[in-house]
Amino acid sequence: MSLKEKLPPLSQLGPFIALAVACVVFGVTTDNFFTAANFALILQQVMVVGVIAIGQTLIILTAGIDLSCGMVMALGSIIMTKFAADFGLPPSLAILCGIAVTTLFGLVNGLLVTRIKLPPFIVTLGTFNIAFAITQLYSSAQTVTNVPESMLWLGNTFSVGESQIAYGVVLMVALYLAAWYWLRDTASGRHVYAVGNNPEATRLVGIPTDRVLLSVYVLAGLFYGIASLLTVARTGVGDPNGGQTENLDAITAVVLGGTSLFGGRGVILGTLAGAIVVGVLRNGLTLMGVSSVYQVLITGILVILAVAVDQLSRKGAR
Amino acid sequence: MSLKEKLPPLSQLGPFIALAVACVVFGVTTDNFFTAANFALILQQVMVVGVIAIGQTLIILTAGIDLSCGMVMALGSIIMTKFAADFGLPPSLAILCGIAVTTLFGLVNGLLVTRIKLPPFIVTLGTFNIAFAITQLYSSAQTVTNVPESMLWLGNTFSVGESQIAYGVVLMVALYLAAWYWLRDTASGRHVYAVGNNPEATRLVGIPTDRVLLSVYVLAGLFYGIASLLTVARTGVGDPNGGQTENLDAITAVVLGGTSLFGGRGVILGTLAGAIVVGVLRNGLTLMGVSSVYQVLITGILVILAVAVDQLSRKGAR
Amino acid sequence: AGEPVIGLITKTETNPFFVKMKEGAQAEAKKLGAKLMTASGKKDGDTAAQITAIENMVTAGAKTILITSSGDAIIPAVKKAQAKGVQVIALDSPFEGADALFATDNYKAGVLIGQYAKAALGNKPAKIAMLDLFPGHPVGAQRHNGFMTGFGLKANDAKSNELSSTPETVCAADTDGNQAKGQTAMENCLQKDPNINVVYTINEPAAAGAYNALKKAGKEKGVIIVSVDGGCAGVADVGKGVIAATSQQYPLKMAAMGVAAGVEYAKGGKKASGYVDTGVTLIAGKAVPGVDSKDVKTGTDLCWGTK
Amino acid sequence: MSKLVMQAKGLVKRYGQVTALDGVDFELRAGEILAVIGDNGAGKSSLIKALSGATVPDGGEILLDGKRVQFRNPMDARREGIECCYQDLAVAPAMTIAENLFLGRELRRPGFAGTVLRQLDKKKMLETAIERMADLKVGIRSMTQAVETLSGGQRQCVAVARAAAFARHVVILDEPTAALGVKEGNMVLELIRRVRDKGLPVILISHNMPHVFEIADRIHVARLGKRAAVLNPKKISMSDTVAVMTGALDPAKLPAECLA
Amino acid sequence: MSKLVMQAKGLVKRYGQVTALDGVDFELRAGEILAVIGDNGAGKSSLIKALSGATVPDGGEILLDGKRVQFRNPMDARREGIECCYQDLAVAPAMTIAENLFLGRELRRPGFAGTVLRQLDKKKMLETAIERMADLKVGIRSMTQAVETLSGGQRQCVAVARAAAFARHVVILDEPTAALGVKEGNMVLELIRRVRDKGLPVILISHNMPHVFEIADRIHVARLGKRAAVLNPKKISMSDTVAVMTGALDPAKLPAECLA
Ligand SMILES: Nc1ncnc2c1ncn2[C@@H]1O[C@H](COP(=O)(O)OP(=O)(O)OP(=O)(O)O)[C@@H](O)[C@H]1O
Ligand SMILES: Nc1ncnc2c1ncn2[C@@H]1O[C@H](COP(=O)(O)OP(=O)(O)OP(=O)(O)O)[C@@H](O)[C@H]1O
Ligand SMILES: [Mg+2]
Ligand SMILES: [Mg+2]
Repeated sequence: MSLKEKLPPLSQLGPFIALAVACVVFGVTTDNFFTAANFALILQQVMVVGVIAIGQTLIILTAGIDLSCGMVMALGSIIMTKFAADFGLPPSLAILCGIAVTTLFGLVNGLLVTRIKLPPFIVTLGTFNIAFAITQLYSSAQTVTNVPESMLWLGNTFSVGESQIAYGVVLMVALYLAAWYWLRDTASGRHVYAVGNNPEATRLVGIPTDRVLLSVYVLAGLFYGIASLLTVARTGVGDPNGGQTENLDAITAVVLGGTSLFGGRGVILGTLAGAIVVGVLRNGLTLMGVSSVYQVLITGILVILAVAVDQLSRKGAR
Repeated sequence: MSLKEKLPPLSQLGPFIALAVACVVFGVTTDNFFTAANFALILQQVMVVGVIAIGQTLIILTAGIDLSCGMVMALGSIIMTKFAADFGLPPSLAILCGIAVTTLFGLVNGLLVTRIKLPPFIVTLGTFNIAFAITQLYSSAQTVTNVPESMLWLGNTFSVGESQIAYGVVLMVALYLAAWYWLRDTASGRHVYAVGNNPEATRLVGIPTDRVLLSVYVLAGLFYGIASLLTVARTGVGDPNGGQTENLDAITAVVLGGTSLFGGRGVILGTLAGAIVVGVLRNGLTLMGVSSVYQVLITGILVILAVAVDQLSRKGAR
Repeated sequence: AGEPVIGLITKTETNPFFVKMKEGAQAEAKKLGAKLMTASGKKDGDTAAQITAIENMVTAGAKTILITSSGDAIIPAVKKAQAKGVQVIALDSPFEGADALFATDNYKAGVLIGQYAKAALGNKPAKIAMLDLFPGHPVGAQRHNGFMTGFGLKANDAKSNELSSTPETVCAADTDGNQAKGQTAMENCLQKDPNINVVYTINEPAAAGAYNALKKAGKEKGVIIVSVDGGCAGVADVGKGVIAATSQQYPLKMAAMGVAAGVEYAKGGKKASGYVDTGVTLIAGKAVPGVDSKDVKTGTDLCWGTK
Repeated sequence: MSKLVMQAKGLVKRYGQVTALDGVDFELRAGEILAVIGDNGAGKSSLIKALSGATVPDGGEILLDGKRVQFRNPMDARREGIECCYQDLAVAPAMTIAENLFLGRELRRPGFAGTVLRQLDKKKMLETAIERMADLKVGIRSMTQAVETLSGGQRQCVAVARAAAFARHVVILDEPTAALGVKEGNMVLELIRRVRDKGLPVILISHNMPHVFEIADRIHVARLGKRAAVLNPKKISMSDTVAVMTGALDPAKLPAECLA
Repeated sequence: MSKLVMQAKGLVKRYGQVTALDGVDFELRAGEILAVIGDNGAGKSSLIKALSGATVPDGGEILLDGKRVQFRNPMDARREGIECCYQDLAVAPAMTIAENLFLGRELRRPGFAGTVLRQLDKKKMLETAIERMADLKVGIRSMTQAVETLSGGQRQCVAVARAAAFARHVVILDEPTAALGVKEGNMVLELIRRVRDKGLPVILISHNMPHVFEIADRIHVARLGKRAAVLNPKKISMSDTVAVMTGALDPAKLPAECLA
């Protein structure tokens, strides 16, 4: 196998090209962008959406979509903080409870999709609303403070040179690598691609497609639970208003990362690049002192450009 | 052709079943739901989203998606009201300018999708941001008042029995019927289905798929422009805060109406039913005096139930 | 390069309240020779975006950050910024640990319009429609519960984020603070009970929508609409009789004070502190006995807090 | 007469108003190659879909080694060692040839990497894939290319090779040579013979009469959702067979020795 | 010798590292049936895709009636009256048989409804569809059923019927009989003859040697992305043809009369 064959096909390099271009532009136009400390910061800023986007990628690979991800994450963070702060549960147990609830939501999504064959869009729109309402009702719409210090550990940082790396960022990267390994190197991971690529063929070959789908939704719920913990660690509180925009952010990261919304095609590391692209844009534009409305405008243009560069470079390569 | 063959297949009755079930429930539990006046009101409330959802249906039939629809509509309403109120343009001309801008946005979406082959999700996410920023900048985030009376004509009502029907509702229904005719009975309409169902086959057969796609996006922009006019007529002002949630609302109406997000399958009248289902839920729940958090909860459950009823009834029929 | 950098973070981009706040800050910054950076969340409650903005502004060298908090989730980020010597001032919405708070009392704003509505209604039995923001929003809850307290109904205190209800509040619906949705909400409430005679609205666009609905139903006479904000458009609506009374607040003032404090800190190293109430004034078209109010002329002069 | 491996009695399958299977009977004996022929739409694919669990019949019963079985999905059939190559090629176009060959039957690496980390043995699968495709003499450059980049015939070879490689009980092939060239078609016939010689019975659906007569032990003629006859290719002519298939000849009028 | 309708010189088509067409020449004469044969992956489909505008070749030129043409897409070819039935059946599965038959060539109602309202003449299209499919003797119950509910062979008939019905210049059929039964296959051959008798030349790709020898006027042998030879089926045996195709026989060693 030649070196050329070992490299990922160009289609998977797209998000990385966009990332590099953005970095160069911001590096030239601002003073503080190209510092290790700033990159460490950006990673911290994307870690919550980054972990949610792992779950979202899995679901999109099966040709589904999950609108509930952010709200489920918010519910999980309320559960774990309230259980710890109000009922005095030991943090580890409280965390487990929170993750259990998000996983349960994943299970419910998965059962509705596989058993009753409902479209994932509608199912997760429904559970989005349900998770939101439960979050509001259970928290009385109050932010949960008094979160025990030990639950915040993932938000702490350690020094590498002059930059501060959060433990949560390390966890995020580890999760990406694990998901990558799973999708690439195990049978069950390959079946996720197969189900998304041609569900009927996958079924005829004798793979239990429903079980694959269900496990993907459950696993996504698990990732949302870990994101709950990360958001608690990052903010220090349980925030009942969180999670409202994370679904669009996560889907954007997935699509920017080159995964097809029609399922079966994509690489999960692209999602990480996609999430970072969004973080870099926001950070760089703020550093440039662009005012907030113009930030929205420029983000709109840059998102389109990022994918266009990718597409055009691929065309050129043909 | 027997009667049975003439009836639409059961798969297209789903949204109507859901609608009927919701009506019965609300009719039994509240006093004022089952009145002609209340239905006329609900229709008025859904007319803006209803017209947006026509454009959205066209795009989803081609296996695309449009996140920008609501913001483009808001931009159109700001343009037409400001041109009329501030520059004193004659209303008809101002309206044309507004519609021209929304159609232009449709054209841009379409060109990016067909020429550079960008995924519609990303393109319209970008134009969503761009339209939002332009709306805020151009209106200075101020509501435009002093809208000439003649621009509000579509919001006026005429009496049928004791219920007040808005002219805008009549327009919406007319647009649905026109779109239905187009999709069902003309060659170019059938090509929309073909492109969504199997784009490669459609291309090989010698249909200019790119032109079909482009025309769908442009047409959708035109519908958003009409929705702009309707929202101005309904509220009496140009509201820069409008349009932020209409994308999800419109997509929900389309999917509830039985159109597949994978393209090529669906009936546009289902979308109308889907839009009305959402309006009926909101109206009925308020009439029942359900408080807002519980409204969110119940809406979540009912949306899932509506599609589940549909699915299960179809299974039973097999 | 020598000019002090001040950051302003608002809840959203769209609410005229925040847009005015930004304008006020911009004007003051220009006057005092400071550089202003701005950012905002995508939605009300989008604390994640606010935290990110705090961090990015600190990296960009801001020495003072003014923020209308979307929730207490921002506190750790604020603490980290403060640890780096950044002054953080809360505008409009209080949170723990801010160096100073320049704000208005939303609960009190609610109480004022509640008292006004009660007095204006007189002895008639109240049938109230509550047009709220959306579930779980602190400002929404404070105004809502304040209104009910002022009206003499039993309601939660200023700390609660839950919306109270009593038999008098015959209908409640969310508006997102948006005119079209305010209109839809009011239409549905009128279906529920056509005899509604008091309408509480979360802000003036929602009030304008409610008025539209009433007018279409031919019921605009004899229904008392009260609201909060006191924006120029809102005060004009009071003048037209669309809104009976509104509690006026002063975002421009908050912003200007914040920027001034930022410049002061940059020059002298003295941080601002404490709570400065920028005040609430009840603006009413018709004064009613027993309730202090200012007329529309005063309200127009003061709208959004122009000095 | 050798024992019955698979048997179906009175299978019925309806799609809306269309009755695809109208009470069809079916018998497969140990170690034989049974050809299934019939006009387009005669219900051949529907029959083998029912036998392989791809669809659940509306009526009738299926017996495997004399025991009644009910396949609710293809997995059930696979568990019994039945492998099927479907007419509309059940392949995942975006995945590679090797991956498609081993889809659902992946090999894991030996030792820790395989049992604990559950890592796939991609190298071994690649080698095996190359071997299997070489058996069919298909000139495919790289086993790591996506199936969607293959020519029609190459794609069919992938599906055929998969079914033949993993069966432990029965192999079912639905028009395996339809898209194949002369050479590749002969290779598939060769492969079928090898499978039979291993002792596995093969069900072969084909429209290619020369192929059928070259290889089949018995011929099941499907007609209008029923079984019209079972013929003995050694005793009947090709033209008579076609006549039975198209309904021009009543099988009852055939001499008994022609039936099997 | 009748005039050349279609001609290609040195066509090249590469897919990544695979060279599907390696400088192939091609000639189609007026009123003839030209068979194209070759191993799987020999580049037959790639050739006709280039001729019908479905792909744009990387090199070489195409001449139509002696004039150089450049097809950038299938529409360009269609405008010249070239119709093609592709191997991977270009049908829209969710649409009905009648709709698929007329896709891109819909009939409008006469008068106001058709010219102003642009209304389709569904009734006429349905009737024509029934007629065309009856020509092929395919037993399909209802023309308003979705193509995805058809059997493999029935689906192929839809695609073949479409190409034959609308061509005005050249008909190209890529393995039209692959999935067809004996009877239906013969009907398609019959259809091809009728098309030729109308004066249209037909390009027929097939792996079915008896069919090729029954109907073809000349045989183009594709091999490894090139044209190995053009043979005269009246003068050469089937086994020699197969030998040329697989490379066992060097066409240079054939007597000149065998070449065409
Ligand atoms: N999913 C389906 N929905 C509706 N009808 C179907 C479906 N599948 C098959 N049919 C119908 O059942 C009948 C038998 O189809 P089947 O595929 O079994 O035929 P076949 O003998 O395999 O034909 P071929 O030789 O063309 O492959 C056909 O008339 C077909 O239209
Ligand atoms: N889109 C594509 N991408 C990459 N390679 C391709 C593509 N299409 C065809 N090829 C390759 O080009 C070669 C020729 O393919 P082609 O489809 O023309 O063969 P063919 O002669 O039609 O074969 P068959 O008889 O099997 O249909 C094959 O090796 C195939 O793998
Ligand atoms: Mg078949
Ligand atoms: Mg081919």
